[in-house]
Amino acid sequence: MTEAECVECGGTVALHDDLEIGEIVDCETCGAELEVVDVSPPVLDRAPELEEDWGE
Amino acid sequence: MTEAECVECGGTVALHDDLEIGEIVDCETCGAELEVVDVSPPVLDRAPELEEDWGE
Amino acid sequence: MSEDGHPTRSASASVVGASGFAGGELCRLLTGHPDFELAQATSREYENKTLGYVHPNLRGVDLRFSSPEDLESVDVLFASTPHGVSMEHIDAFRDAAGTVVDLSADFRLEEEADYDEWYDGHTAPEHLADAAYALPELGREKLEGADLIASGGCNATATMLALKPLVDAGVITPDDRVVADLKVGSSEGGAGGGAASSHPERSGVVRPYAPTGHRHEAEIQQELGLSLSFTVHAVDMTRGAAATCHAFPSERVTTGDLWGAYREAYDDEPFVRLVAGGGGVYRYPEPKAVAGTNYAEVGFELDPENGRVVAFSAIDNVMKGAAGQAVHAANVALGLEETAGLDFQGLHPVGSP
Amino acid sequence: MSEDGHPTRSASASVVGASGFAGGELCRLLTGHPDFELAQATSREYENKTLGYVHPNLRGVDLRFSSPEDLESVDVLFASTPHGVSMEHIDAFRDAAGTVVDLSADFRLEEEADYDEWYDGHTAPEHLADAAYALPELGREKLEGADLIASGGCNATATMLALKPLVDAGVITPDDRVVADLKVGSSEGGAGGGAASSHPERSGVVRPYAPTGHRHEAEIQQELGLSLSFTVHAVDMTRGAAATCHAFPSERVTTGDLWGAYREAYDDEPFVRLVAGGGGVYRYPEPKAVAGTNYAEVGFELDPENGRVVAFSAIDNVMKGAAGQAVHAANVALGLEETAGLDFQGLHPVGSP
Amino acid sequence: MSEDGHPTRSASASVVGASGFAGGELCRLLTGHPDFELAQATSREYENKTLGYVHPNLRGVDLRFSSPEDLESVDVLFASTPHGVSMEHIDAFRDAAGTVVDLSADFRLEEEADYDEWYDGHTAPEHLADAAYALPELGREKLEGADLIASGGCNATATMLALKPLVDAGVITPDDRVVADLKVGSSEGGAGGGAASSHPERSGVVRPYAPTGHRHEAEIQQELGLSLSFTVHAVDMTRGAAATCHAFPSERVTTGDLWGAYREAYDDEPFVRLVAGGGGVYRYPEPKAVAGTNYAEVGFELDPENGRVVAFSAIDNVMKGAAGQAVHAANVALGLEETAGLDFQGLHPVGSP
Amino acid sequence: MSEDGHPTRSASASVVGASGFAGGELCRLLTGHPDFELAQATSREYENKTLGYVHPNLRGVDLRFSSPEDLESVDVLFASTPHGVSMEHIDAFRDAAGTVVDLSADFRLEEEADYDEWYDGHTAPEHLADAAYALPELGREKLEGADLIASGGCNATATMLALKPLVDAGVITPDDRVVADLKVGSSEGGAGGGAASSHPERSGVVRPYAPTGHRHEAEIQQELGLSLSFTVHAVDMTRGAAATCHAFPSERVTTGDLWGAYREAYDDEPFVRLVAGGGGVYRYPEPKAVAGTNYAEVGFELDPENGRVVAFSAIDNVMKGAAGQAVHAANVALGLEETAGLDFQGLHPVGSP
Ligand SMILES: NC(=O)c1ccc[n+]([C@@H]2O[C@H](COP(=O)([O-])OP(=O)(O)OC[C@H]3O[C@@H](n4cnc5c(N)ncnc54)[C@H](OP(=O)(O)O)[C@@H]3O)[C@@H](O)[C@H]2O)c1
Ligand SMILES: NC(=O)c1ccc[n+]([C@@H]2O[C@H](COP(=O)([O-])OP(=O)(O)OC[C@H]3O[C@@H](n4cnc5c(N)ncnc54)[C@H](OP(=O)(O)O)[C@@H]3O)[C@@H](O)[C@H]2O)c1
Ligand SMILES: NC(=O)c1ccc[n+]([C@@H]2O[C@H](COP(=O)([O-])OP(=O)(O)OC[C@H]3O[C@@H](n4cnc5c(N)ncnc54)[C@H](OP(=O)(O)O)[C@@H]3O)[C@@H](O)[C@H]2O)c1
Ligand SMILES: NC(=O)c1ccc[n+]([C@@H]2O[C@H](COP(=O)([O-])OP(=O)(O)OC[C@H]3O[C@@H](n4cnc5c(N)ncnc54)[C@H](OP(=O)(O)O)[C@@H]3O)[C@@H](O)[C@H]2O)c1
Ligand SMILES: [Zn+2]
Ligand SMILES: [Zn+2]
Repeated sequence: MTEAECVECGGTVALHDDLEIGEIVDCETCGAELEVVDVSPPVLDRAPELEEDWGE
Repeated sequence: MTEAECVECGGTVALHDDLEIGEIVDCETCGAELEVVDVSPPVLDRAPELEEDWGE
Repeated sequence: MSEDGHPTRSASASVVGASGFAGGELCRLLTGHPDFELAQATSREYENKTLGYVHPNLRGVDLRFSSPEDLESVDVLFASTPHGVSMEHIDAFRDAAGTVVDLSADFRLEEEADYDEWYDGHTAPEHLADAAYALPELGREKLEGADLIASGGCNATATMLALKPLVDAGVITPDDRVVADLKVGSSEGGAGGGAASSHPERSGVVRPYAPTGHRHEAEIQQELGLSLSFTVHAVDMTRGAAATCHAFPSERVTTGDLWGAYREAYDDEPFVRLVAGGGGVYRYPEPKAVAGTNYAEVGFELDPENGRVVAFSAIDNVMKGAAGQAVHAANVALGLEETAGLDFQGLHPVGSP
Repeated sequence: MSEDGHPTRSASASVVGASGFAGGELCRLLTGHPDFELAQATSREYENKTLGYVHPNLRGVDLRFSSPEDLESVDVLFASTPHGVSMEHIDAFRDAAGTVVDLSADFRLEEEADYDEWYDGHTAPEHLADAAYALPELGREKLEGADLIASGGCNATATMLALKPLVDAGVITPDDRVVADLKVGSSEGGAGGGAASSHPERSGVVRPYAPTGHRHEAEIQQELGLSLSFTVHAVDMTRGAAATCHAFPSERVTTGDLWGAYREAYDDEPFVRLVAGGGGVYRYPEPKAVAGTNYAEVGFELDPENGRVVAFSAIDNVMKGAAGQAVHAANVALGLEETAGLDFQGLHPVGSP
Repeated sequence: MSEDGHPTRSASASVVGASGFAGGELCRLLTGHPDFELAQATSREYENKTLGYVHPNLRGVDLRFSSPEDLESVDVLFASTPHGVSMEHIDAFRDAAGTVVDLSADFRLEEEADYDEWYDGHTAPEHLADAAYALPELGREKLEGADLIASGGCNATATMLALKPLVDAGVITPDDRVVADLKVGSSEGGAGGGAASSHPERSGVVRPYAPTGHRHEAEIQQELGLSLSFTVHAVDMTRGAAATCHAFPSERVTTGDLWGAYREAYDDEPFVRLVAGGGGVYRYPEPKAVAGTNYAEVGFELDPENGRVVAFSAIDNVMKGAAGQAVHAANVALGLEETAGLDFQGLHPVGSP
Repeated sequence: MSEDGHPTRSASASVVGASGFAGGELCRLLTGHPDFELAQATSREYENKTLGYVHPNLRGVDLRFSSPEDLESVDVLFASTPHGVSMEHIDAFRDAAGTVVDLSADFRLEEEADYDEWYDGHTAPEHLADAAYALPELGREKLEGADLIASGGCNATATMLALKPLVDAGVITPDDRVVADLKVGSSEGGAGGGAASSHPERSGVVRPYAPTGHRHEAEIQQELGLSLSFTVHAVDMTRGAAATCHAFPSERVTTGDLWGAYREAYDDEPFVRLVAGGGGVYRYPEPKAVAGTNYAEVGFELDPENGRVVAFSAIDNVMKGAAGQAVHAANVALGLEETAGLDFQGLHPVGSP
């Protein structure tokens, strides 16, 4: 189990072992969707947001 | 703490000590409102129902 | 087993279908259970996301969804997948766990032929004989030590709890005509949803959604021996199933007889509350009084004018009707305290849970 | 009567009990009615306040509540007061108006003896013979020119609309066992309220509030000749009454027979919509589809396995079950266009009206 | 034009996007409108099905959905399609009808640049200059005889109705800080739905769905000149949008000033009801009091301690916020009676419409 | 204190006002608490009835309501009576118990003068200096060993939890203008009810019930030093209070700054969950996600265009806003495990609890 820092909130994100570049994980603290941009060591970036339209 | 039998469901109703005739208690089992008609030994009877109109 | 009734080590558990409604509830119960440890929770759609991403009440749980393809070896595997999935994967499930508790209809019926009649057949009928029906109020013997458990249907559960005392006491017999009129919440439809279950269309309804021919008739027939006239209505709540059963006994009964029958059936049951008359606001079973809990409220009223007994029951379909019943049965199967992990008493006041 | 079907002058109307739910609805209908003019609206509690003070939808109406002691002379007096009030004041009402339409149960039953059995007796039984039952679908003849009209009970109305075609077609006979299981909204309780009807206690319920022995059985017995097993549940909506009737005809029927019966009964009825199966989200009667309207949705389903016919109906209890039915009957009594003032079609989408 | 204010012949109308929520409401309004005749209602998904298949309140309407590809020639075409569709088909729409009323955002903003900033650009910017903003309370002149009308956004409509009197009276100026906190119903999301709008997930929420950056800010900026801090919450209703605007005027104002401003703005408006204080249950604007109607309730309260004016408004988003506003504007454009077809007053009591 | 953190004997507790909403919740929590034993529950109206008569979720509790006149000696007395009752009986309460936890406003404010300004004065001001404000997130020191504890107001609690991190981090200062717009459920009104809180009138509302001048402003001023513009709306839920706070910091802040402030404030708090953005359905605080629990969800969003921070929080008013906060504070005061008896995690899915 490795870890990385969330770019959104600074929290620690626990990562599973067979991590792949491009994978999306959510931060346990802030829920941000994060993209794995590097694996050794793991680096996370804010994932491109799917602007979900909730209405009107 | 004394007990009496509920006339509605046959369950046991726990009664407090300073019981008075005319007091209303509810049965723990069936919820029936019971009137204390005698105190030594305690005897319970179905309390006259206040027909609550729930509508129309 | 330690002194205080708890086993010396926790049993490990997996939930397959953990992103669904029943699956999320299993995760809640198992993470709060004194004798279980949640090892795995599967979801194909939400793989690698935290449980809290889907179930906001589980934000505090430090676990991510994994793929149902990678099952770890555990003591108990709970499957809460749609009908048909468990029968397909039952061998893998039983390989992974000594005890499998399935919440779908896949192992509820004893006869393969019944799957042909009521469902679309069965692909693993050889397991049917191993399965024990989960509802403990119908009998605990088969559950003790069972390694395949079939959790009952929510509407069947509600209906059977209302009627079983009348059957046991001989007040109604298989030939008697019984109408079961159910009112159920939107979570019965699962997390999937569809046009009819969008908020604007589903709010405020009294909608006959299974006017006749509901599949749960099959398991009621099997378990109680009764052939019912079943009608299910969607009403405006999320959790809850309420059964109103109209029975016409051939022999005259009194309220005392009925109390006798219901107390005989349920006085020792830890999860049944009898509610039949009395005063105040809550006089008969109501689903909101048991929302979030594993309790069933059961009650009745006599209609002497029409020679009718009206039997009521109310449960939370996701709990007593699914995840709670499953955990209850697992407790019995593993010899744990029956009520372990199921102690939530419900809320008052509460709106429309 | 002018060419376009409207009378040359508007009829004047009073509403006694105008601060109540049915009374407010009468005011809404009459102020929007092409052939009526609302002359008076009574309330003891809100005397001198504007109608909009109580009924926010009537803020635009330029009228204040007056005392029920001071009744003006009008063409039609509508009384929407609790049971017992109209029988006490019926002489004053009939003095004040040529036509009296009463929305309570006070003049629904023909026999004084029935009031002894089902209510607390009657203090003006001499008027009973004059009264015509308002529901036009049961027959219009007695209503034409009637000067005392008794508007039906909301639950009785829903139930009778579901069953009448089956009775007329001989599918069910007085000896057949019929269960009527109703689900109703909180406005049935009137504006008064009480502990059980506060928002926290009343929200989200499926609450058996009249498990047996509901008084509306009396008028159903009178009008349809059927003795029903009646059970009423409070569910979470404000307006609406839905009846699910489970009948077991002694003779075998087909879906075609049922369509024949229902079309025969209702094809010419302006306020009945048949809804029985079909596709989409709305396949059977639903109260929210008729909320605010004078329409009834009526439908059915055949359950051949159980020899059962399930008959459904859904109405707005304040409209078809009260104020709408009353205005409809008044239209018939006065020879107006039947549908005048009752043209609102209802809303979609709509939540829980 | 005949004597009674009605034109001698009805105008013909089409609704494109008639299976949607706003489209269904347009069909309801137009079929009940004295001066319109509904010629066509399009849906791709429900082509050839009756309107009643989708909209149960329109079961009585004898019309089937047709394809949006086959547009007949009509007097007025109403388009209630998602953002982006009208700009793509605007030439076809204007070919088919002398007057086009569009309910989407496609023609609300005057400047092409605004579409780049707030939306995804514009593909038919040459029509922007022709378009008149529909909300009559903002000015009727441009609407009279207009042949392209852009119906306002529902949340923008609610907010502007609350604030316009303050702007007009100079109580607030463009530099003043104004917070608009909205609470809206699920029908704003349209018939499409999605995971967040299923009944179990959407019931009972107070959910910040557009915490910042709502697109309606753009049209408010354009129409009122105010730059707002906008936050929208989903709450548990189907119809309704309620705006609470917190403004901090730089100059001290009195309640009398505020009454002056609001009466000045709205005393002659047929569809605005001022509700500000007073007694009884309904003291400030509430969406359920206007559900199903084209009315807006508007009101305010002064908070002298904090130098704050709280301005409220409540509308039905599908009516005043969409279909009602569109018909109102069409009435003005065609020189019809402004209130024609929009006379429904709303219901009381009513639950959660 | 035994090894596992639990005291060797349970503390005894009384609840005065146990038939009310907060009182019923106290009874639920205390009967399920590992370190408390419920000795007494008072009600004048329901004396001698079982707790289950009023609170259906407590049918299993073997205790009857007793008179508040006969207070037994206990370790902790919880008073959940309307404002004014505790100040009148405070001497009797403190005689009966070493620790008194009051849920009303009677001991929340430190200064007698504040009671003159915001309430109707105080009759026992000599106790004010003894009282510790219960909300542990505002500081635990004063609570440890406290013998008079004043549980916070529900709306104040929600608001302060949203804003405290901003105050602590200096993002907002006393001079900054802050708008707090609240949406609350019907249980805030208590079990008493009234015309406006009947189900038909209270359902489906977005009703400004305290547009300005809410009394909770006083305790927020005292605890946070902020003077807020406060507006409270009733919305359609039974449990829940959601605060949306609009703040305009004078200095520019980033999302990172905000995360820093909120994590600093709450990372070690057992009952605060940070929810600010992310994906899925539940992205910001929602009351239904915490219904029945002692948790607060807290979050925020930055609005750089308007120089605004929107801070959100959501609690269950009966729990974190009343009974849960009170038990939490009592746990701290008695040196128990802070989270004891407060482990319910909440439900998903859940409708409108
Ligand atoms: N809801 C109730 O009230 C209730 C009551 C009694 C019994 N049940 C039974 O419990 C089961 C679950 O019901 P529910 O309401 O929780 O349904 P649900 O919300 O739709 O959840 C179904 C779950 O199964 C997973 N799943 C679907 N297809 C799968 C497949 N082929 N392989 C692996 N996982 C799959 C889904 O997740 P992914 O797609 O992310 O993998 C999801 O987590 C059903 O059999 C239902 O009949 C439900
Ligand atoms: N609600 C329904 O769904 C429904 C359906 C069918 C039939 N009904 C029948 O319609 C009638 C009214 O029902 P509701 O629901 O509208 O009740 P409600 O809301 O309680 O209104 C009753 C009205 O009667 C007035 N009133 C009460 N006692 C009176 C008296 N002694 N003299 C004069 N006025 C009196 C009250 O106003 P003041 O106290 O201000 O004078 C109030 O306006 C009842 O008979 C009911 O059975 C109701
Ligand atoms: N709902 C509101 O409260 C509200 C308020 C103000 C403004 N509006 C605006 O009104 C418009 C409609 O909103 P709504 O809520 O009614 O949405 P909706 O329920 O989703 O309906 C959209 C309609 O457009 C049709 N449609 C979609 N794409 C189309 C295409 N490419 N060509 C032709 N028809 C198409 C759909 O039917 P088929 O797929 O069957 O063709 C459907 O009938 C939107 O622009 C919305 O912003 C809505
Ligand atoms: N509800 C909330 O969300 C909430 C949140 C925070 C704080 N609070 C505070 O908690 C307190 C209780 O609120 P609630 O909502 O639970 O109110 P409630 O439901 O009205 O309950 C009040 C209780 O107090 C009892 N009571 C009333 N007057 C009394 C008296 N003179 N002497 C003894 N007992 C009396 C009542 O029972 P009997 O009449 O049967 O004796 C009842 O049990 C209030 O101070 C409220 O401000 C409530
Ligand atoms: Zn993060
Ligand atoms: Zn009993």
